[in-house]
Amino acid sequence: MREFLASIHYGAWVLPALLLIPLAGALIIVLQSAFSRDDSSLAAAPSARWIALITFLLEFAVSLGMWWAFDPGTVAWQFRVTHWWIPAWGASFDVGVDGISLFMVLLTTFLMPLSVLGGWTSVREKVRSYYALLLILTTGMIGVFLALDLLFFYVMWEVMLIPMYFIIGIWGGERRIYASIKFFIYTFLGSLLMLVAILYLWLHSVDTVTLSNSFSYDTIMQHAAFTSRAALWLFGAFFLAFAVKVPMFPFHTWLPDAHTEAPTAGSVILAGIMLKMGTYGFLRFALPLFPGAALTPWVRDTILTLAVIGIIYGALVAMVQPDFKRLVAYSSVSHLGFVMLGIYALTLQSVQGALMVMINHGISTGALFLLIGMIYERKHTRLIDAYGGIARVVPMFAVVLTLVSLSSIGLPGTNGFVGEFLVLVGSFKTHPWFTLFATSGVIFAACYLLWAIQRILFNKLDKPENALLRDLNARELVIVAVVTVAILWIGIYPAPVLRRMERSAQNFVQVVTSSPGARLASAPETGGSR
Amino acid sequence: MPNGFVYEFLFYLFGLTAIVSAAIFVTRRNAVAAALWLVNTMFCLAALYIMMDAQFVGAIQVLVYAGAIMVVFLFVVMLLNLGLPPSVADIKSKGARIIALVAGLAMLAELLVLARQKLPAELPWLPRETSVTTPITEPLFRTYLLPFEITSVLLLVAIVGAVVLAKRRS
Amino acid sequence: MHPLAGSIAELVWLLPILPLIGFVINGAISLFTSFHAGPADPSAAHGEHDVAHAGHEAPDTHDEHAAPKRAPLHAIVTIVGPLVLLLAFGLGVAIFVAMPSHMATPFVKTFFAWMPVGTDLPIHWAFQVDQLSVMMVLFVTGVSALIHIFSVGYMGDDPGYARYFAFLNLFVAFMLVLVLGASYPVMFVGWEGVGLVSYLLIGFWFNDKANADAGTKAFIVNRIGDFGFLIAMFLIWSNVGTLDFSGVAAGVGSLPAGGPLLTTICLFMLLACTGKSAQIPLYVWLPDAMAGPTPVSALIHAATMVTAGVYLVARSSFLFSLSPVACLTVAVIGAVTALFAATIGLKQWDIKKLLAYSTVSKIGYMFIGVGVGAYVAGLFHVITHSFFKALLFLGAGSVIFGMHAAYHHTHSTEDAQDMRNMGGLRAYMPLTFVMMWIATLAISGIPIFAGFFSKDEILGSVIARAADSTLADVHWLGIPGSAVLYAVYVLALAGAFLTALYMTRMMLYTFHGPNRTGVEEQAHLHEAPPLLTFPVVVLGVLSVLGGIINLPAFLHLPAGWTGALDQWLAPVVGDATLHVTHGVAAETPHEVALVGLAIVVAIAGIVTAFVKLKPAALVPKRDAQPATGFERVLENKYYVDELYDRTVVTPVVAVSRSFLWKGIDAGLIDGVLVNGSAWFMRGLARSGSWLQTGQVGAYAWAIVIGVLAVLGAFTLR
Amino acid sequence: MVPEALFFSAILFVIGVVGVLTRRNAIIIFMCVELMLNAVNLSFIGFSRLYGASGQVFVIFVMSVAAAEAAVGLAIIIAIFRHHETVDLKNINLLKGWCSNCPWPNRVECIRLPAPSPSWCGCCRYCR
Repeated sequence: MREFLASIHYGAWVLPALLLIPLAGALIIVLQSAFSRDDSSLAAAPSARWIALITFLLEFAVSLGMWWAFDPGTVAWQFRVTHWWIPAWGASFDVGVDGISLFMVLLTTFLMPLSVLGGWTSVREKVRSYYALLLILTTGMIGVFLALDLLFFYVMWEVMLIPMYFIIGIWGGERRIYASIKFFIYTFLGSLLMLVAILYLWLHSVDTVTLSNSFSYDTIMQHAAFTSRAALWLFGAFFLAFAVKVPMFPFHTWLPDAHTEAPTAGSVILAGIMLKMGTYGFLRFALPLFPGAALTPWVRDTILTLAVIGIIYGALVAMVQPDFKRLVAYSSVSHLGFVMLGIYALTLQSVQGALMVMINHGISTGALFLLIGMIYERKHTRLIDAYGGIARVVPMFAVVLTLVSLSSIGLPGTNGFVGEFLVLVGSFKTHPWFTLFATSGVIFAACYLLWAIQRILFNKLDKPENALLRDLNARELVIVAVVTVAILWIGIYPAPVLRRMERSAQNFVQVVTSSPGARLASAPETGGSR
Repeated sequence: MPNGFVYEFLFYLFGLTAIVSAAIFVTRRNAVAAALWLVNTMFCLAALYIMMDAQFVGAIQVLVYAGAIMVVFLFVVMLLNLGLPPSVADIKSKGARIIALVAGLAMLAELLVLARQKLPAELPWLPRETSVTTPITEPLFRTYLLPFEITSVLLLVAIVGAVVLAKRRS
Repeated sequence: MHPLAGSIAELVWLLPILPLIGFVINGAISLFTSFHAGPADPSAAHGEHDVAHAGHEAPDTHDEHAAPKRAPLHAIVTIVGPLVLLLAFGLGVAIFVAMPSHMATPFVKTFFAWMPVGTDLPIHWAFQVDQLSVMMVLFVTGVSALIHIFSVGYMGDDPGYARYFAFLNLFVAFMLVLVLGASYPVMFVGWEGVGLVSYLLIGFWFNDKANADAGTKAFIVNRIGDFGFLIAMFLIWSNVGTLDFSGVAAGVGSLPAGGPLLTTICLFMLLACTGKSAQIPLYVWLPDAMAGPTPVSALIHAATMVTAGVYLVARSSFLFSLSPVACLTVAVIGAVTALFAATIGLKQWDIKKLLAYSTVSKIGYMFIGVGVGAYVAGLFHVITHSFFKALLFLGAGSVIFGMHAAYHHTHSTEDAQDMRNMGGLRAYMPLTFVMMWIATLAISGIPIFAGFFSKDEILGSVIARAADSTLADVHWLGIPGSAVLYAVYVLALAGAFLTALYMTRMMLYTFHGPNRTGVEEQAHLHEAPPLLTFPVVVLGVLSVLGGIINLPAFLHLPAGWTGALDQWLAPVVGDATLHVTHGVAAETPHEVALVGLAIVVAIAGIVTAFVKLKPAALVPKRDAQPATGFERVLENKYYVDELYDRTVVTPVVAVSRSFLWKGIDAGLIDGVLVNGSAWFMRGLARSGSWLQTGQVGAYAWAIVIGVLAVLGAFTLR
Repeated sequence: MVPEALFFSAILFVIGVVGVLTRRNAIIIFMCVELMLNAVNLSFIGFSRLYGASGQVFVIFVMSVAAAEAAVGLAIIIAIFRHHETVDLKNINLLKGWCSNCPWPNRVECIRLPAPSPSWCGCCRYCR
């Protein structure tokens, strides 16, 4: 397989291709709508759905090649492509992949076809623009994960934001306007501060070759010079932008609204991929660029406390939610609290655990949202109390919902456990007390999900209309099969995934812990020898 | 012509009449009377201009300002038959007037405080044989040529605007 | 080259895989049948029928429609279920036979890397074959096979038949993973797996809220135990550096013996055990677990799963033996639970609840055994207990099966599990009656039966260690170790007396005295079908002969017979046991007297029951008056459930709903910060618009004020 | 004689300001503005005595601007007069930003219609 990929110079064109395929798909849909006069309701434009699905499957196939072509041995950027974008400013189209971003991209391309297949019949009107927006959104997301140029990263960050705003705003639930505006302003506020920080960095980093300021990640890592006070402010700016996205405890209130009001595909993407932007940001930008600021005791302790509060608070509030989607949304707050704990514990196990939780959360919460979408299409209500005792009526749905919930709780043998165990084992070495409280989150996770499942699947079948629910049809069975395989495979044999991310995680820990002081004295940075 | 006594006397005469007529203009309830008092102020000012060696501007003042603009004003007043004073006085309540006076006096005080600077000596008078317009030509057509052109455009726009606004909707 | 390297032991991975295959086949069949039954599933329409058997044992719906579904699929499930177990048992026996008698080092078979992170945390899927794990494998697969056969008869016409066998097979698979795991994480997979399956099986008839609640409660309480297990694992890894049993056994020497660290590790592990084996703080789920089918209670909540805690302590004997304080805690918890559960058992009317509390009490004994360092005694009691407790449950199952059939024929809605509706069944179920008496004598500790040997060995070891051991030297919460151990002995004896009492009470009320089921029902009361009685008989035999596994020394039998289990388990737990008793084999001072005392206590329990209780005076449940005073407290199990509910569950839910969600989330963050700032901006804009009055005069004034300000600034400059 | 000229200019300017602030008739206000402009011209001429003829050039520009302004201003006043039949600025508040609950199509307000209720918010027909 590797020879075949090398023969077609896979490394040279794969990343730009990953960015362009969705755009091409979107273009086709838009052009197609330009020629046909009729309105774009579902009946009139079935092709839009199929174009989107085929594009996403093609995208997944192309990205799957990276799984084999990726060389786990080195730390350097792989499949790197660099072209001048705005030479005057020193901004370039610079994309590359390493152990951390590889799986984020694979997760994105894995979840997109599932979310389109999942939301197959949920969107009825303005179908063409819906699928075009989804495609553009994918480019934005993959762009964020691949960007090695800060300006390109920021542009992709905004490109990702706008389609999601429309997806929630137009095709959402009842309070969609409120939710989408809140989502947009929350994220936009954070990212503006980040832009200021990026510009500050740009000013203070001179490219040795072109002797001008440059946005490139490596130059900034090596040559950016700023005082420790400035580093603190810069870290604060980056922290705010990413904390909103993670979402960490005080900045999380946009998440339940955005999730409950988003259509099925929207909430799958929101939970599965967009929440990882925040943690990816910490892993790529916030910590490596300002290790000194990040590791000042009071900063580290506040972040860790926020993470642990997030875990317990998310779980407790999830327990009492009447709406199942809000419950899963709050559970995401809890899961990503684990990721932040893992990142900040800075041991190899905890960082790899954090990456695993990011992947597993994407799969299991994405699957949960798909399942909620399926039951929502049948009964058009997300309230837990509207259901009861439907396990006998829809047995296949019941089995899968139980399995996915168990993976979300972190039952050993499923993928949830691998991530959580590594995070907790790793962070126990450096922060035992924080981990002690975080582990209690494992109990609350069992409480809220099992209680919800019991109220939905088991108990008395007292509502007669529930007895007429149809079980999963063929399309849904395909999704469910794919998700189950993913859950069990990563649960039982995660070694290849862990092996690929090990070198990058090791390098991340080494960069952040080894040189908090050096970054400030504007001496060339030793660690980041990408 | 040195600043003889006659010159100063006339200067003060015209100045004071201008101020008095302006004061009366402000207090007239009848629009036409007010307009005429304003014309009188403008004539006194024209006189002052001439006495300050700005003969061309004085002529323009009389010609354009008093002659053209005030005539238009009177014309509009006549058109809207505002001649007879309106039933309800259009002067604001006593309280408002007092506040306005206070604000005016405050402004006057500030202006006078600002005016206490030392002014340079006056320029020599123009020699008799030079024509009245020569001093203006150099600045008008060389340094300030662009503003001069722009004012022509401005006037064109004003004309068009006035016609469009005032035209009766068909 | 390990002696077992080339042998049958290589196939050890097949042990859990076989039941797993059973699970997959049965699961597929169950999904296939219910998937094609379509939404209008006939049994769903019988909603109202369920109400009749509120919450209690009811092989769901004996509706007539079940008969036609006895298609070939039903037969496949009947064959696959028990067959897979018998194969596993056969493989276990083969491995047992292949094992050399004195295998010093365990045979660790590593398959593939599970979570290889860096060099310092290599977690692999690895199974460990040594004397302890083989012993557990044999008794788990053996008892499970018997119970599977029993279930074929018992659950025969339940619509969820395939699903039931799928879960039962899955349980055995996870139990084998737990027992065979070579490192703590792999064991943890089995540990939580059995928790999951017990959740699925307790809530098997999930259409009834009580059953579903019991299932969820069991899982969450187990999960609290698992929290302890996780923390113990983290402590071990961060201090010892590895999580494999052999690695930890070697590395534990570096830690300060008896130090605070070791004690904390062992206490967290104890928390895990109390969760899984239903000891004092976390036992509340076991009585509610009786909501599941009886064979499930027999298998999971009597014989196998609940002994996982004892297995964990035995497997980590190298840790526990080094921290005497933790060992004493284990012993004390075991003793207190034994007595506490026995007292509750006195006044229970539901036959399954009574057996549940008897299980909690008996596991207390096992904890005393492993707590005081007599690991072999504890494990011996595990085996014998699984025999007679499984027998008791299956016997009770046959009784309930008969009662239910009777009530079903007369369509009465009486409670098939309440002893007050039974009585005098001796005449109708002679075989079950004899077998139950064997089990009762065994559990009470009457000589020739299995219970006597294992319980006596535990009591003897308590006294031996009270006299001279590392436990006696150390102080537990200020009380000297020996005093604590003597107190444990007294509690154990009291527990033994009460056990004899309530078991005989059960026998009297169920089998002796007049029959209270009802005249027309008596016609339908008859012995359970052969499928049910066969396992009961086998277990009966085992309950009688179980003792020979580890005959005590004072019987002066020929060399080969005494202490077979001691020699068998010596390589695994031998040195830990010796460490606790200062390196010298413990012998109990004046042992024969103590044994005599134990026998006297047991017989006294039975005699008092016969004397005090008058089964004739009993009245059926429907017209029984509510109990009063202390009796009511016992019947309501000291109101522990209500206490937990009021102190933990309700406050947490109330706080998180009113304070965390409404208060902080909706109120503080959303209300004040997010919407608050939006409202503030609106207010600002509205007040700004007030200035735009539209009057030209106002604007003039604004300009004048501006000019005044500017000129003022100039004048002041 | 320039200081006196500046003094006269200041007084005339202040009279113009007071006139603007006290009168309500649009045309009178307009004339006061013209008076203020003349005051400024006077000070320009005064300074032209000191700094050269460019002051006079500015006077010319001021005059042209004043002319343009007068033309447009009077046109506006006529347009208002035609619609409202009054030039009293008290009633004309077209510049006002409408209060938020006025539906857009009804915003054009005509004061000739009697006020619907004493608590009329004055900005449009359809308030409280």
